[in-house]
Amino acid sequence: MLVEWVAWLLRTVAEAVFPFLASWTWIPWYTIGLIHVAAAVLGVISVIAMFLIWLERKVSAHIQDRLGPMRVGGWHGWAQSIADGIKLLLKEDIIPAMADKPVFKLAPMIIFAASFMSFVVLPFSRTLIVSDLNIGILYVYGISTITVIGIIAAGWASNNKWSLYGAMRSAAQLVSYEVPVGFSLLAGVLMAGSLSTVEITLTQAGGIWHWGIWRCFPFSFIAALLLYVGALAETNRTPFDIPEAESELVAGYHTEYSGFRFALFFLAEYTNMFITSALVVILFLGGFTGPIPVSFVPDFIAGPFWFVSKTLFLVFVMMWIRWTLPRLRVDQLMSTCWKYLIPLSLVNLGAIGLWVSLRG
Amino acid sequence: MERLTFWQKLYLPEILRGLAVTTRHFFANLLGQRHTVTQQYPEQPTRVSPRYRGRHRLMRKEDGSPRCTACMLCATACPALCIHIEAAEHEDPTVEKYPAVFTIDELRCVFCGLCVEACPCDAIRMDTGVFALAAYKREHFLYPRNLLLGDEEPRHIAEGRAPLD
Amino acid sequence: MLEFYNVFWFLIIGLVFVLVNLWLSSLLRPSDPYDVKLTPYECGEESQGTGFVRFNPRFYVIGLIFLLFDIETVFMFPWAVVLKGAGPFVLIEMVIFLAILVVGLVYAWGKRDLEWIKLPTRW
Amino acid sequence: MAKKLTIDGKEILARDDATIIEAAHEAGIVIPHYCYHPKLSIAGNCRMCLVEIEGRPKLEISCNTRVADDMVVYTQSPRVIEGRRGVLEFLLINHPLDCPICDQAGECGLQDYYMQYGLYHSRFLEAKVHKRKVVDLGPDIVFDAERCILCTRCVRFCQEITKTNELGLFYRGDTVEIDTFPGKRLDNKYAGNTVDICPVGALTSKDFRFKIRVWFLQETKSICPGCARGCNIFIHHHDGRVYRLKPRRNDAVNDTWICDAGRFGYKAINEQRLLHPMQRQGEAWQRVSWAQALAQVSETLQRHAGAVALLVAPQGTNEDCYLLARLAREVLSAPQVVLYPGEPGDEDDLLLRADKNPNTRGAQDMGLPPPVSTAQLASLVAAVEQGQVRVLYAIDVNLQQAFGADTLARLAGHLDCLVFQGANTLPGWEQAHVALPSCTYAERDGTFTNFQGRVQRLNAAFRPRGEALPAWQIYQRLANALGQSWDYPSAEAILADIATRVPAYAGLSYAKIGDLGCLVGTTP
Repeated sequence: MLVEWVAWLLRTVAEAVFPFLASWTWIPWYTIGLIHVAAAVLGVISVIAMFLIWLERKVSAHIQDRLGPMRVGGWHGWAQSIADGIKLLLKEDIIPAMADKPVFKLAPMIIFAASFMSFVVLPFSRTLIVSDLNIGILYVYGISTITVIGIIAAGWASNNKWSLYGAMRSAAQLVSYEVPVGFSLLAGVLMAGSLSTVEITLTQAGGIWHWGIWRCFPFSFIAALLLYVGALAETNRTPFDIPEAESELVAGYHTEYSGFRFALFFLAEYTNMFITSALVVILFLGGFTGPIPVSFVPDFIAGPFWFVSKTLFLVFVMMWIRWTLPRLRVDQLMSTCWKYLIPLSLVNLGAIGLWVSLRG
Repeated sequence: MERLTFWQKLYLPEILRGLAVTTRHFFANLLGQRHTVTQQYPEQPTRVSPRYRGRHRLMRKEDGSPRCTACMLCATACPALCIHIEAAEHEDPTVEKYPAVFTIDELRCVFCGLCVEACPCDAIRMDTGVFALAAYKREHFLYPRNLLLGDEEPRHIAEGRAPLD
Repeated sequence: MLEFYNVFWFLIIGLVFVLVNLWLSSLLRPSDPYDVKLTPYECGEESQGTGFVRFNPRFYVIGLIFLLFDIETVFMFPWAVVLKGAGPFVLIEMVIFLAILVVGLVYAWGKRDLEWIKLPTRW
Repeated sequence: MAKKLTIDGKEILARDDATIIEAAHEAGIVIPHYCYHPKLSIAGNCRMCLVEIEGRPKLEISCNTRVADDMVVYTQSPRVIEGRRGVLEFLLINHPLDCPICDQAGECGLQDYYMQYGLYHSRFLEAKVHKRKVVDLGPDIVFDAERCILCTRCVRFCQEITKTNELGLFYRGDTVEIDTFPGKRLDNKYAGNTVDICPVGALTSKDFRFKIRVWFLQETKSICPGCARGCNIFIHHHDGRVYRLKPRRNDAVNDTWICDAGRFGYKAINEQRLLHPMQRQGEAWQRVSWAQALAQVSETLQRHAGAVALLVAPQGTNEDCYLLARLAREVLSAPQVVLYPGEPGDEDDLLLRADKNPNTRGAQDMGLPPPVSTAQLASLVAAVEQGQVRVLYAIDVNLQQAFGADTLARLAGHLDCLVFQGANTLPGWEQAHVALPSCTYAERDGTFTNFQGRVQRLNAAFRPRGEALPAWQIYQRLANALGQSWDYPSAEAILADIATRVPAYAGLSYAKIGDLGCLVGTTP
């Protein structure tokens, strides 16, 4: 029995891998191209993250009747994030004496790599995508959960009370909100009937009235809202920023991190904001498609434009919410998820399922 | 306690109202800086109110000698124990004693102003409006008598030298 | 498979990016560790006791319930892709599947395991 | 016979010849006063101690009214308070308002009673009478005539206690002043007490003036180590530094006085202290740890067993002496122990004793030999020179005074090791090879036995300066370094041991000794 099963497994793997290896001749060229793509994506991520950090500071400042950074780089301190990045690069790297050093060093890498890998499936246009995985949504859902491991590792390895508390809270929060996020993603998948991000987007092509958010109104709208709320929690942002509640936990799981390792956490946080917002855009807001069916510019310009602007708008709303709402208490956070969001998302999923199966 | 209605429990209207408030501020400040209170400090000097408690100074009598009689009431009132006075006999028997040493540790000071309240001679004031004390070493924050009297400017402290006494 | 080959390279390049930057920064940054600097940060106070403190056992309960839901969600992804046009029977199947899950949730709720502070069970 | 009277509704039994103020104070009822002093004659000139006596039309001064049977006295009635207020207003008419620069502020009778009974707005419109300020009355006394309320306590003190009669009242009316008689200065050996008894800031001590405000001072009960009298004192200290000594009332020992020599003895606590164990290497002293120093001393003592002499001044407490005696008897093999009290000093019939050591009697009670004179030290010198003594352990001894500088240098050359132990760098200490710092009487608990046989307590006022240790701890560590396992946790534990071992001290404990001491019999 066992032997048969192992044999089957080996055969399956071999069947999948051999044709791939058989055509190894193209691999070097392809890989070199791929490295260029990856480097470009890294550049995009860095620019996006630095821009978002600057944006957050300006948004928060203006909401709070301040000005925010004004000096570095001249116009409204546009170079502040670059300066901060250079500063963090030059900062001493302090690892607490009692820290679990390998884990401590690994944690920011895990978190950054996870957020970086999610970019593989973000469709900036019909063709401008690294890989249109046929399980794109599931892939993002899975990869983004790896962040939890990084956070727990960071909190555990720091040998600091605040870090550990922050990590535990963060883990509890991330896994809890994973559930409504998952159901809401399912709702989107149900409506589109595919897991590929490009295909999902294409089902919404043809103008704003085709977007997923209207498809099973109001259930699709509720699903979008739940996904967005879950996204806030998944990125540890106010009002769900209990894991790094500075008034009680200093800085939560990254209390002990300094220098470039700290920068990685920061980079990952803002990258994740972009990715989660992008997910909402892909599933419910038409992705790279424009609000009107007629296109005056080629797709490789209009696609990224619409995709990035929609996503940035959602990121802006995240910031807007952060500087409006106070932080939830940890028990409120948990009961909001388990007692309201999860039942609601379940019912909502059922309704969309009914809708889809009845009306096709 | 008043029980919340369903709408109140949902919090959504309140959240939206909160978002409206922040939006109003955001755009008002973005477009016209209408509410912004930021001062660009070194270029735009900060105005301190007349009652602002800044760095201390010691007052003088009409003849130029310190008003302080070394009664140590300021040192007694000081909750941070930052005032150190050593009294000495004055040549003039009608004056009796004077502060031979009067040092304030501006790092320990909590700027509560109790020394000013305690002083029976109006010898110590905190009306200099100086709030940006800076020095390169902790010991340079020990402001001696001549500095508090204004005989000497704290300029050399900024230059990283010890205050002369 | 090609797509996953890309993913693999993204993982490698992500890690390489981090390592290269850390190496770069190690060339530039100062390093002056001493005992006090390396103590756990507790707001400037001297750190007390160990860093491995007790935490709320609720975290485990949350973790357990999450596991159930997460596995169910994974089961539902293929279902979601094919539901369109598969007819109401497929839907009913999943509803039954979900109902079992919901019973579990209701049970945990009733046991007050969703409360942050554990209260006596209702029954 | 005792008189039975009522003060403020409280039934009181008083001595036959007691005054009302005495009876009241005995009963714990405080009557404000300036000129009254329990150890001086009654002057009755400040009028502050007014009380109301039932059946008498006027308020009477309680300091000069004898008690009578069935007398009913009120000390807090509205009339009395009104009367005190009036008296205070009179006293303050010409009093300057210089509390901020007055050293008495904080312990001033005028300030205290003004806050209790005065609190009026001044009705005095005329110019105040100005008198002399900062008058130099004597080597330590400064007088301010304006602040004086003419209670004449100081005058009476010089007449009745020291009988030196330096002070008197001069001029009359509102210009009357206290001054020394022509050609005299207030320089008797007890002059400092006039500052203590002055209820206002008229007499101040040059030594204490302006050093610190009195409200910063903490007070610790102690015993003056200046002579065999063992005057009871308060140590006034702040932040580990002693600022002055004040006499503490003990009618059996010192009434309410101390001599000036004792009063200024506190300087030894602040100055010229030996703070760390030290070793001499050639001419240079090197700071070492206690462990190193004691290792060296114990090693030397062991190496020269049988050729050890202990030269002890009776400055240590009973506890120290007891452990030292045990050390000599049980640990070291038959050392020569010499108790050397130094040269005798002044003596009079008031307080001063010729023996300038606080504990000569206690040291003998604890098992140390009878004291020897300077001349008798010759045999010790001879023993050193003949090589019978190779190690000399000098404790609290002024070596220069004991041997003379030349002999001391010669002795140090003969000796294998000269150990000096003391709180201060006494003259001649630099000839030693090892120096062990012990703490002063202000830094430790313990007991002294004065010449009368009264055991009195010291209390630690603050932590020992530097690395100094109480002498008994040094002996204990030394004994343990030599193989014993002594384990006295505190001086109190040693006294408990003494109480069981020394017959005369049987049953003594710190609680029993209390603040005023306890007489013990003489050990035969």
